[in-house]
Amino acid sequence: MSAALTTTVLSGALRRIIEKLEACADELNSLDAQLGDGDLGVTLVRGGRALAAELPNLPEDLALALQSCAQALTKLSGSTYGTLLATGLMGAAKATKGHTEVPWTEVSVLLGTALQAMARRSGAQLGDKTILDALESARAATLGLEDPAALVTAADRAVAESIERFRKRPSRQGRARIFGEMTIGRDDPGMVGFKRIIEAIKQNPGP
Amino acid sequence: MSAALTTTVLSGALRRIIEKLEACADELNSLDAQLGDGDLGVTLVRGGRALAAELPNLPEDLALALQSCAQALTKLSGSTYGTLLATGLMGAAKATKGHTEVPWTEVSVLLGTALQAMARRSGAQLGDKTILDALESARAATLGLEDPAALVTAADRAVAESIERFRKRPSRQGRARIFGEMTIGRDDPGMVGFKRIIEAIKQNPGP
Amino acid sequence: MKKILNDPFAYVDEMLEGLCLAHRQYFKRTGSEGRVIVRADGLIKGKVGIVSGGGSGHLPVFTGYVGKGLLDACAIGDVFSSPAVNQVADAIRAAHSGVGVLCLYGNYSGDKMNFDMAGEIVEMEGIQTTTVRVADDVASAPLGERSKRRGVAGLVYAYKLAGAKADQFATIEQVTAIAQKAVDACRSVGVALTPCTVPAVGRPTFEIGETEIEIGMGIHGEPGVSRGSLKPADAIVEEMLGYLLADMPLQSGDRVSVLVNSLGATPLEELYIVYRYVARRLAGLGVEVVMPLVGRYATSMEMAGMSVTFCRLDRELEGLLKAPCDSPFLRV
Amino acid sequence: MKKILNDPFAYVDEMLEGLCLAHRQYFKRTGSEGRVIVRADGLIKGKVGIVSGGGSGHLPVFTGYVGKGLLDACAIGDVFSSPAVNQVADAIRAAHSGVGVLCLYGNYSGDKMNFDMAGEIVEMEGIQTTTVRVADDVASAPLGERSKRRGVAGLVYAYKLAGAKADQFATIEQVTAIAQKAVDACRSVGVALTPCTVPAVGRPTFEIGETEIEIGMGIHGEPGVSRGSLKPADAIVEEMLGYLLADMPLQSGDRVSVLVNSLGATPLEELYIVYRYVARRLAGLGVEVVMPLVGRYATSMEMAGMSVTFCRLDRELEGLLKAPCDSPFLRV
Ligand SMILES: Nc1ncnc2c1ncn2[C@@H]1O[C@H](COP(=O)(O)OP(=O)(O)O)[C@@H](O)[C@H]1O
Ligand SMILES: Nc1ncnc2c1ncn2[C@@H]1O[C@H](COP(=O)(O)OP(=O)(O)O)[C@@H](O)[C@H]1O
Ligand SMILES: [Mg+2]
Ligand SMILES: [Mg+2]
Ligand SMILES: [Mg+2]
Ligand SMILES: [Mg+2]
Repeated sequence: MSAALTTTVLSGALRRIIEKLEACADELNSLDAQLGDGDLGVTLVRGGRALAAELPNLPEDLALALQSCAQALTKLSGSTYGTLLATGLMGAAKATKGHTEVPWTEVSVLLGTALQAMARRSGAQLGDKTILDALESARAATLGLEDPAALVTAADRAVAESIERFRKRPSRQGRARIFGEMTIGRDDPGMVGFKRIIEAIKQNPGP
Repeated sequence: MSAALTTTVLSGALRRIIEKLEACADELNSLDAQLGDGDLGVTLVRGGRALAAELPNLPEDLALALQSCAQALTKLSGSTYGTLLATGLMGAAKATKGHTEVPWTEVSVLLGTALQAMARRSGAQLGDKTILDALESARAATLGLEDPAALVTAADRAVAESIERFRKRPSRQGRARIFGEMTIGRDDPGMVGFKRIIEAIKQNPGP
Repeated sequence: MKKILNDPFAYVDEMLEGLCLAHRQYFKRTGSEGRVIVRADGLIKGKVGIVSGGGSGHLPVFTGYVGKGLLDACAIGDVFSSPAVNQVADAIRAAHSGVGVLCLYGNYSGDKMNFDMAGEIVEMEGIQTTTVRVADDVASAPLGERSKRRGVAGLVYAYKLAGAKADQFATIEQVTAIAQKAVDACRSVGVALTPCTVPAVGRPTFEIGETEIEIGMGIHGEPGVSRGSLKPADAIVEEMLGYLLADMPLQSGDRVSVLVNSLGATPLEELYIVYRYVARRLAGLGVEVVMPLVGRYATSMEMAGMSVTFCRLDRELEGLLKAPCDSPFLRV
Repeated sequence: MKKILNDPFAYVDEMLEGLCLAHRQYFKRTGSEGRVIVRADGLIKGKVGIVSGGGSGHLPVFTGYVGKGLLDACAIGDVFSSPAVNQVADAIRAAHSGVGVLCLYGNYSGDKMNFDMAGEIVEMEGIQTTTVRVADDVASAPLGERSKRRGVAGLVYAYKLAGAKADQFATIEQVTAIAQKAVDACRSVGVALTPCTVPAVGRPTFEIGETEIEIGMGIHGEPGVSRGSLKPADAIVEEMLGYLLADMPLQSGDRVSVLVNSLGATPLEELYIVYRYVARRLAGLGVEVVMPLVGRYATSMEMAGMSVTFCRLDRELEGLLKAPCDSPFLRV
């Protein structure tokens, strides 16, 4: 495994994520159907395909690579999740400007940067039971970790715990919010989607 | 009983018909609901009330009296039955122009005149299973009769037979036509309505 | 019956009250029972009057087309029920500026009787009337019995074309001839997906399965030409076009106006999907579409379904179609 | 799902194809995915551009109001779903004649995110944008949190008033200020009787009993302020007026425009019954109604229900409301 996050590592991870998302589409659609409009799986599959088209041409400059990925997602029909991911990638791109790699120890900070951009864009707060909460738990769990495998394992475990914790709480953002108390006991589809993304990297490491 | 049909006789008969129609409204509504739009009872009650308002002022000239009745019915919202009755009354009015009475023996001819006007107006033919067929059977049965009581009895019996006969046949006019073969076995509401009108005169004779 | 209304028997009168309040500059209520709508801007001396009428529940048909270059007056019946003879007579009187009145309405037996009777009444008052009945629904009788066909959305073209002719101060014979020519040029066919409910009746006008549709069903629920299961829009429209084109073949170079009309509940989105297919098919035949209309022009309250109308144009009709008119529901 | 459509996933694109074929003189399709509609008559040099956008399924909102004196471009999303960032950016570019673009859209979080992001993208290209979000639905948040309210039929007034201001070649600051003033002057409340079905989903957006209604329900089925049983029209409207007047009290001498809007299936007849009551009540308060609108202006496909919007006018807004505009669905 690479000594730092580079465009090559990113490409490899994306390839696995894209594959995984195709496999999880139905699950995520039905989760979203219970608390939303049932399109999260479709959204992520379409997002994956848009990214796949970019992969062969990703620039070595990591910032530019992240920006290409963000831009690919902005072409998708307007799902909240797609825009949030694009926003996070764009935030990360700005933070890595001019760098061709990011040390593993800095990945947590990068997640925090993405999180901040996404929170600013969406107006959502931590605790609202959205992808932001999953991201925050991953950020906190990976703080300072040096080993990429440990990093992914920690993120995966933290996100799982976070999903568990938020299951008992109501959704406060997006379409799920309108279901109010009915959302208690159900998992936020966006958090589960984020878990699947991490699993894709974890289950099949390498570039 | 009067020696001929006069405005006084007409008034008395109408009074009894109006009363009877109020009593039969539900029956006629439900018959019409099966093969039409369910408003025949309402139509006849409204028609009755419009006629009742005219009764005190009916001119002695029988033709003018019949015309007043016809005009009262044209004020009703557009039910087919109301327009047909108005047309028949108008036809009868024209035929009695200048007369203050019509001998009982001529009543059958008057029915024929009304029938012709109604057939011309509606484009319906005998055999289509409408009020026209009831009227025709009454006309035929009363041909040449001198005694008003016998006349009404004959008409009543003939209309009953006609309803029976047409029950086995399909409706070929009006809203009922669209039900096609489904109308076989059911009575035409307009024929039944005409029967009730005759019954009102028969059950409670006199002016 | 999930409707926003008060007393079902006040439905029509309350509706007319609101209609006239909302469109003061267009409509004025008159007639002995308030069941006649006339143009608010008054009669035009020397112009042939055009009167229509029919049952309520079909807005914008019939009343909605009272306006400049269209109708002068309209008699309104209860829901799906003819206007009373007296009201028709009042409408004719209100539209008469001295040069006669064309009675232009849908071919339904109740309406025919009441218009005929009203015509006889006003004739005695010295008002000359002519009659043209719109009979555009190809599903309601075979071509050989065209005069038995029902009038549906083709009414809109008849109003528009006759109205434009009358606006040219044509004679009553000329206006009547154009109205008849318009009727002869129109063909419609509809498809129903769900019934509607007449307020005073309270139950649906007909029954139809969850996945059934009926092609050719009438606007009051009269039976159509084929009941089948719901299929893709393009297949439905192709079947409908089949009926229309068999009845009035179109050739390369022909010019037609097309009306894709919702029966009520069917949304604009679906109408545009339908229009897209119709436009492609006509383009394929080399037929030029002139002034297409897509929307709710002749409805059955909340019935789901739609109809397609072709109006074949020669130079005269096309000129009249493009002439100005002004009503709340049709403006050129 | 009883709908006339082909592939549910082609619904929006087929609809747009038909829309542009039917209204060639008004609409042109553009944008990298064909999800942007611009005025067919081209940009007006020196005029501030006005762009809107949002999910499909609400025709005539949003796209239908592209036209003279209204919108210059519109980005279209899937049914009930935001347009993509790229499409919004394309719409802004298409509406930019050099003096900036106002983004005027409904207050939904997905739309906000995508418009904000698109604004950042075009800013890098040197296009100045401003933003006004329409937030007129009084049932969606209390008065104290007005900025959280959803945008519903008030969009129509915002488009009309800002569009008229832009037509006067006002600056972007002036046009933006009028748009905000329009939003501040509008209050809406709706009532839903039945749900609708998103084609790609295939089941109704919500459930509601056979005799139940929900006052304040959102156009995508968001919960309202009171669910109760169906009652007479006047009682429903009285409750709705209660919410509107509590939020924006009206006094004798005030002038308002009123929009009685069908959510789709509810027919014109019922809207006029509703308008009749609204007009009477406002007359009773001494409030003058200016240019009332009754019809389908902001829908949720085949949802049954309706909404009432008040737009309180001062002299400036009334002048702008009466200024000419021209689109297939709104013409003054
Ligand atoms: N306003 C918001 N702020 C942050 N996250 C949100 C917001 N709305 C939705 N999400 C996240 O997005 C997920 C749903 O994504 P998606 O299906 O794309 O939304 P939609 O179909 O409603 O546009 C939710 O599960 C949640 O995690
Ligand atoms: N075209 C017609 N010609 C002759 N009689 C008719 C015709 N249509 C209907 N009827 C008669 O009228 C009766 C129905 O009357 P009514 O309920 O007033 O009709 P509608 O409600 O359809 O206007 C029928 O039972 C039939 O006897
Ligand atoms: Mg979703
Ligand atoms: Mg979505
Ligand atoms: Mg009847
Ligand atoms: Mg009737």
